[in-house]
Amino acid sequence: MTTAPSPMFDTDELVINMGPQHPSTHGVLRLVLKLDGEKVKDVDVVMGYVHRGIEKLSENRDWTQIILLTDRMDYVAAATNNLGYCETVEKLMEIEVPRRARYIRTILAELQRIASHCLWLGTHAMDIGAMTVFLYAFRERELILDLFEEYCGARLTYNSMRVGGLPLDIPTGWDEKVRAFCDVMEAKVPEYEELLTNNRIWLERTRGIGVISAEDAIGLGLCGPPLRGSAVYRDVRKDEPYAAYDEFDFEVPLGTRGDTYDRYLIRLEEFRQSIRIIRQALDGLPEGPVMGKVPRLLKPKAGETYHAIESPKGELGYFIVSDGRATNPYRFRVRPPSFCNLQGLRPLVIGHLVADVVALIGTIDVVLGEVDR
Amino acid sequence: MMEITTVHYTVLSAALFSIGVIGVLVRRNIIIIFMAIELMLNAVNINLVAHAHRLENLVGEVFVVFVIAVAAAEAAVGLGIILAFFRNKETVNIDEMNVMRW
Amino acid sequence: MAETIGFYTLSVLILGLAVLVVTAKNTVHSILFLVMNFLCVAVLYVVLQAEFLAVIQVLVYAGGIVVLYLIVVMLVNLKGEAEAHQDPRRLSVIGLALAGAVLLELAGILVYSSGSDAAVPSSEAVASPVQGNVEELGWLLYTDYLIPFEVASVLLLVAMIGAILLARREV
Amino acid sequence: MIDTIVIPLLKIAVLVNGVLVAVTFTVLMERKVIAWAQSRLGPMRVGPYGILQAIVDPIKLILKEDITPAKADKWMFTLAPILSLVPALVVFAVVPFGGDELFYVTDINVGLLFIIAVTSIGVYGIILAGWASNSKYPLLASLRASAQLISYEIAVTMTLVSVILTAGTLSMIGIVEAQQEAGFWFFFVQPVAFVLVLIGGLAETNRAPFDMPEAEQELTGGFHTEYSGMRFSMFFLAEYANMLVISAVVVVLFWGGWLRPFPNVAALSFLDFIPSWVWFFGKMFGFLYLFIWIRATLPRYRYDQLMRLGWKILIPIAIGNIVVTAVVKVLL
Amino acid sequence: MDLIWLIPVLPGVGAALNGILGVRYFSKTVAAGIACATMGGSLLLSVFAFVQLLGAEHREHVVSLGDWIPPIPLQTVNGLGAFEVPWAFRLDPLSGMMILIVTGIGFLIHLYSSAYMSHEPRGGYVRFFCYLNLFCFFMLTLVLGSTFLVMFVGWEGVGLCSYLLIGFWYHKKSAADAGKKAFVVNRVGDFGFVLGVFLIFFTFGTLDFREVAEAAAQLPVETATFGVLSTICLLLFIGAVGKSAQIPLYVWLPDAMEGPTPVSALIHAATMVTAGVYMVGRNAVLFSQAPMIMTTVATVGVVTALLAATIGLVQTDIKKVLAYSTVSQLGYMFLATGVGAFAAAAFHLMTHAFFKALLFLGSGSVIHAMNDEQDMQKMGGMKLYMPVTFVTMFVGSVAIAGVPPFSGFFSKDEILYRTFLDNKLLWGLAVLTAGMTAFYMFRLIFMTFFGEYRGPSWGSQNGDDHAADDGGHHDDGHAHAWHGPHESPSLMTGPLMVLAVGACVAGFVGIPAALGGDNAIEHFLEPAFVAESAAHSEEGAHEVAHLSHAAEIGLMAFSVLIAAFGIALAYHLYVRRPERSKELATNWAGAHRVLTNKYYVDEAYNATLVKGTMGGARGLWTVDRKVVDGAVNGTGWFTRASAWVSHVLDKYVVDGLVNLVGWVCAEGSYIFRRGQTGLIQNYAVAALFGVFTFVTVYLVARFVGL
Repeated sequence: MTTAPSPMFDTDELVINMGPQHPSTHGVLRLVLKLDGEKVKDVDVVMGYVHRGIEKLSENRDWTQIILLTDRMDYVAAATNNLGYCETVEKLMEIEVPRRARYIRTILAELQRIASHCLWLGTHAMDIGAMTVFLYAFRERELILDLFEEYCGARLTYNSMRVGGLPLDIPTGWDEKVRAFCDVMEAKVPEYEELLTNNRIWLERTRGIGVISAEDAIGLGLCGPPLRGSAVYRDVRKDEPYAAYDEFDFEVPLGTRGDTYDRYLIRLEEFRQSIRIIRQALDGLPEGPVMGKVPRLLKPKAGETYHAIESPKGELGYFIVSDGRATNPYRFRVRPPSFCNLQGLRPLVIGHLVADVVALIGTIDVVLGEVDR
Repeated sequence: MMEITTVHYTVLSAALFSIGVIGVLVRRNIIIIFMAIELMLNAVNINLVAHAHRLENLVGEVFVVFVIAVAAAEAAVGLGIILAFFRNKETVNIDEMNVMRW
Repeated sequence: MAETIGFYTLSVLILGLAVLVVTAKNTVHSILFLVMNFLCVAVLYVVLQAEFLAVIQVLVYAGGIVVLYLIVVMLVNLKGEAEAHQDPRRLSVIGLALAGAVLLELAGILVYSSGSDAAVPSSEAVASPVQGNVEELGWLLYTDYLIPFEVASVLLLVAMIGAILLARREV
Repeated sequence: MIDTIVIPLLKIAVLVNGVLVAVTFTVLMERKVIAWAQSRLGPMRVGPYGILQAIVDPIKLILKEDITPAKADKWMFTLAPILSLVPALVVFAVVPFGGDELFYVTDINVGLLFIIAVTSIGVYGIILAGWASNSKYPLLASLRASAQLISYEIAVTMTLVSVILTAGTLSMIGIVEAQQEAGFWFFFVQPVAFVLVLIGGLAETNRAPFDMPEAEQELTGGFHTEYSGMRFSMFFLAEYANMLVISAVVVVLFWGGWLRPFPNVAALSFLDFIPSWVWFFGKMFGFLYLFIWIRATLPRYRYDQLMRLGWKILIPIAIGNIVVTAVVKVLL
Repeated sequence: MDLIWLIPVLPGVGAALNGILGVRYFSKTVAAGIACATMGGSLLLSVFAFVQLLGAEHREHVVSLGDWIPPIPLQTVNGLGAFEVPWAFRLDPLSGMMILIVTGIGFLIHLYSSAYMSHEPRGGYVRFFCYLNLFCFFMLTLVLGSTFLVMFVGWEGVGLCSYLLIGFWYHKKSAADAGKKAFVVNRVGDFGFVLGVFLIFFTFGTLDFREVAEAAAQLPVETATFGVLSTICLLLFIGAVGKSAQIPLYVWLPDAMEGPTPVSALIHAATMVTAGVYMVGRNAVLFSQAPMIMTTVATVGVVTALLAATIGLVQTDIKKVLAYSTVSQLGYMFLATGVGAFAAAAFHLMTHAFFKALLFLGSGSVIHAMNDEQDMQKMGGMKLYMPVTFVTMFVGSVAIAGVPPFSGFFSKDEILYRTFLDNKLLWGLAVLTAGMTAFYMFRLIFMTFFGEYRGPSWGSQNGDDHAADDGGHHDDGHAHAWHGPHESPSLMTGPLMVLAVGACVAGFVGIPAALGGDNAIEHFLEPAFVAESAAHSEEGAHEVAHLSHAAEIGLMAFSVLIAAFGIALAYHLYVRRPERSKELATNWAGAHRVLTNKYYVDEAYNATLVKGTMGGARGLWTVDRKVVDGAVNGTGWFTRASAWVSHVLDKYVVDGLVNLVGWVCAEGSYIFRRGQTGLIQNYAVAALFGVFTFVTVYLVARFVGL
């Protein structure tokens, strides 16, 4: 017994570093797991590996430049970030956005939601070992990226909105392509479900895993699908409608048990609801300008405002203070849904097995770019 | 050298047995002591098989089956005890196992 | 001739590996030597026309029991030297000497009596209605030695339960 | 001399090389099949339809730098992949690929036991790899893997007992001949055993959905995390060789080995023009395809669920199957 | 009839289902359903079997299921015998009657229990039915068993179930203790029984009842000598005494009333306690060959009957009264067997099963209604609240008191008649007991059902309407909110009514010749009590001396008179002058003074009967407590005294020696302690040294050529 590689079994507790380089921590999340055998006794969630200081940086950029920075937060749902920021500034400056612009914004946000959920579904299934779903989901996400490319020229960081409206109107025939995509997507969702929803192994891996009660979910400040999974009705699109959501008819799916399976079902249902919203928006797309009346130089008067939207991950809020003198914000603060949902990871993980940890990281759907900013 | 007879096997068995005995008596790592015991059991098995071969009677081999069963039982219980002991004393040194309770 | 060479090769391997098992500093190495030793013994069994036992030797000893040792060694991962502490009252030298003496004496007896080896009459052949090593062994086990066989199975069951009980963490 | 030494040696040489080549192509097949399942193309660049990928991959692996971690136990670190690969190859010695003597190396009277015994040696490679790497994840993974292997070995062995009871012999050739005599493949009398062996085989080869020991998402690659180059490729070879072994064993035990369907039905004798080894490899190919298909389809079990499946479901069913088989055998 | 083995097995299956699966998974309804269904099934089977038996030519049927114990050679008095026990069941008139009783009453009690126990938590409820079914399984095995050993299985099994059921509320210390007491006291009897079985095998080389009987019939009657038959019978009788709660082993039965009431009814009144009587009847041939033991049986029986009856007079706990009454009635049965009237004993056993089960269930109903109150002093006037229970219990009491034409009259009278023929003294005691029986039973009825309500008040005491309403939905747990006494649900009253009918009519199967009947049951049962050879050869020779019918009727009239007297007395004391009896009951310690000073009008009664019996009862009770306990205490004292002596011896002589040895060891161990290192390997070296020595010796011997 000369070599003693690790004090693995010397104590009942084994400390394992999961990440920051780990295939299933979705980026650079680091978990310090304290294990009892295979069971997680405690976990330290360490983050900040991709902190770029976006909030501080924004206080030294002018109002339009910041849009570009918001792209870099939730990089799988950049358009949603743009939307949230632009609407906040519009609220601060009391700018009226043309109806057509609001409709297109809604379409973009919902496409973005589908794309984000596709990525989530793929990686989540991959974490649990179902590798085929990953490629299927990415196949559909690719179509969305193509749509975005056609709209704004970029595939990931779109920089697709402006304060007061949109920089561009939609290209000719784009709406038909979106419609076609909706049909494709509607056909593909059952395909995912076929692979997973009733799969015994999938059920065993997700049912009853990471159960969180409604009280706890609220107490932890969870938002988005993790919150709705625990049967709490909260959706900014319904509660405080923005863009054009008040004009559309859609439902907010709710879970019952608050486990990983419920959260999975909710996101799958959100695919369908998003398609429904997009179709309604395309049907009722009004004519008109896409840019409102906006001064050349954006310079809001002194004041502060908070505005939240429902990003694919949950409630994405911006808090902006303007001192009314400079052409940049005095204070810029983001409430990123991933960050808040990450609070829930520790209570979710404790008591589960190591193998469940990856499933649970997946189920709360974090994007580290947003967490660390 | 010459024809191989049962005596050769028996001598081999005796030698293997003695090595096992030495292992049991000299080593202080209880796991190695257990392995030395396995060696001794194997020495016995060789003996049994050799004589079964000589006498053309399979009863010797039957007993080898039983010896293997006993060895398996011994290993399971013995290693269980070692684990339980290790959990309490953090050692596998037989010289530190000199009290009946602690 | 081939048998002679084979036997001596195997003997040297078996004894040499056994010595290595007993002398190896690292427990894991020791276990590996033990496995190889057992494989050699299995070959010896094949030479002695006990194919079933050879396979069982590999399956149970090498594939089962020694794996258990290996796993336990990994579970019992020591920080320090396993044999650091030595009790001054140990009699290992006397033990070594005695073991050597016994070996010599046994060898003496065997060599002394080897002349009479041929004189031992072959015992009556077992009257089993089946042919072949495995079949005959099975016949014996399930007829004449049925009760010992069952007892052995009970022993294994008890050992299994005991091992689970012992190795379990606090109840 | 020629019969006893040269021909067997030649056979062994052909067999070992054949297996190794087959493994590389199995890897290619897996990549292609999974790619098709996932609506991709898979490797396409090297050779027509990427066929030469099977040759390029091993070359790449051999040429890669072979790293030994500084604090690893060098001897063990080197020995582990060898210990893993050798049993996987040895097993093929008793697999009859065809009806003729040409197609198997040897036929021993304890053939099936031999396979079980030798495969059980393969555990050492995995445990030692984890231990010698001197790293946490590999060690954890190797303990998992060995526990899994041993558990499922019990289940598979118990299941095989019922097949042995049906066939009345331990010899691989004998089992196929028993099926010929019976006139039907044993799959039709032992469907439960077939399913059990298939599941157990999946688990013993650490394939999806039982691939926790090498679950990338959880343990960053399992027991061979620290390996690279040639030594890594040996683990790789061992895994796929084991896959071949399981397919071959399943074919021999349940699907009549080299026999055509319904070997006793004279009406089907026109099928005999297909050589026996084609039947064998065809069936084996079918099972390889099944393994790959399963991998493409199913998520992964959790470790405790896997152990529960092994101990609480498979083993009891296997025991029940033995009892039923024995009763039926006695009654008939 | 070949399916009679199913009769015991069905409840066994029910018990297994409820015990293995039910405790975890079954709901109350399912558990009770299974238990009742299995019992119902075996009841049906029993009825079929019995009907077939009635129609059969040869009224005996043996079904063997196979070997239990394969033949083992064992020493007997006639050299080696084959000790072989098959799983064999025998259906003959006696066991046929018994299975009807057990399954019939068992089934009713199962039904009753499903309502009575409804307040139990689910687990306990299922457990109860599991035990109850298990009991029936064992009881039926006991009854149907065709050899002593199979019977012994049932015998021990019912003991076990009795223990389990008495201690059913095991969290209550008194219940757990009572269970233990019953179990331990029974073991004393079982010891005798098992010794008897050993001796039977040693003597006859077989354990089959029929073969034993045949063999025993060949032996001479041991009139003057105390031979092996007498020994066997004595040992068997000890077993019967334990199981059937006779002197001196009756003490457990009153305590057994700690168990749930249906249990008391089924086990401690109707079936298990009669097993002793059944066993003696089963071995009638043996006992007939040992007259000395017969006398003993009769004496023990009548003394028990009297003693228990006297004790019963003064009890206030409703179940205790019934318990002592049971002991008393069992005494009757033994009296009957003792005087050779085995059929009469069996007859009484049957009628007793009906009316005593009825009484117990009725009392259970009352207790249930009174929110688990068992003290009769706190009842009264219940007939208003629970008419069905009152009527049925009244029928039961009339039956037990021996009022014609209820069942108890016929069976009891048959016993009295046969006793009168045999021994006048025993008859006198028996008649006295009969009177007391009538008294205390009606005391119970009057105290419980007549007079003023004396119990605690309940929530909204607004009259009978409310109480009557309450009966319908008492299922919602009246333990929490008790709304006063009420009638029990139909599941409980149903069995009561059925049993009441039984108590009325069961006697008609044995109407004696004197009253124009033909005593059908006696002729039916007779084959079971004689050896087969005897039955054929001595047909008709088995006649006993007869009295004229007129004299017989006179005897009957006398006993009825006695009973009537008892009833009248009870009526007087507890209905017409309830305040007196109350005083009497409350001033229990000074009963004598109270009686002489206050009851001027009833002076004559008091001075002669009441005081005498009360005093006698008290005296006997005191004897029980002072003499018996005194003996025990004396033994204790003696033990202490001798312990002191031995203590002194111990301290100075023995300890001295021990200390000396210890001192020597301690001093000497300085030398040996060195070797005791705790190092295992050093010990192994020692072992190796032993091997070395042996091998050396062998080697030297070889070389020297020894």
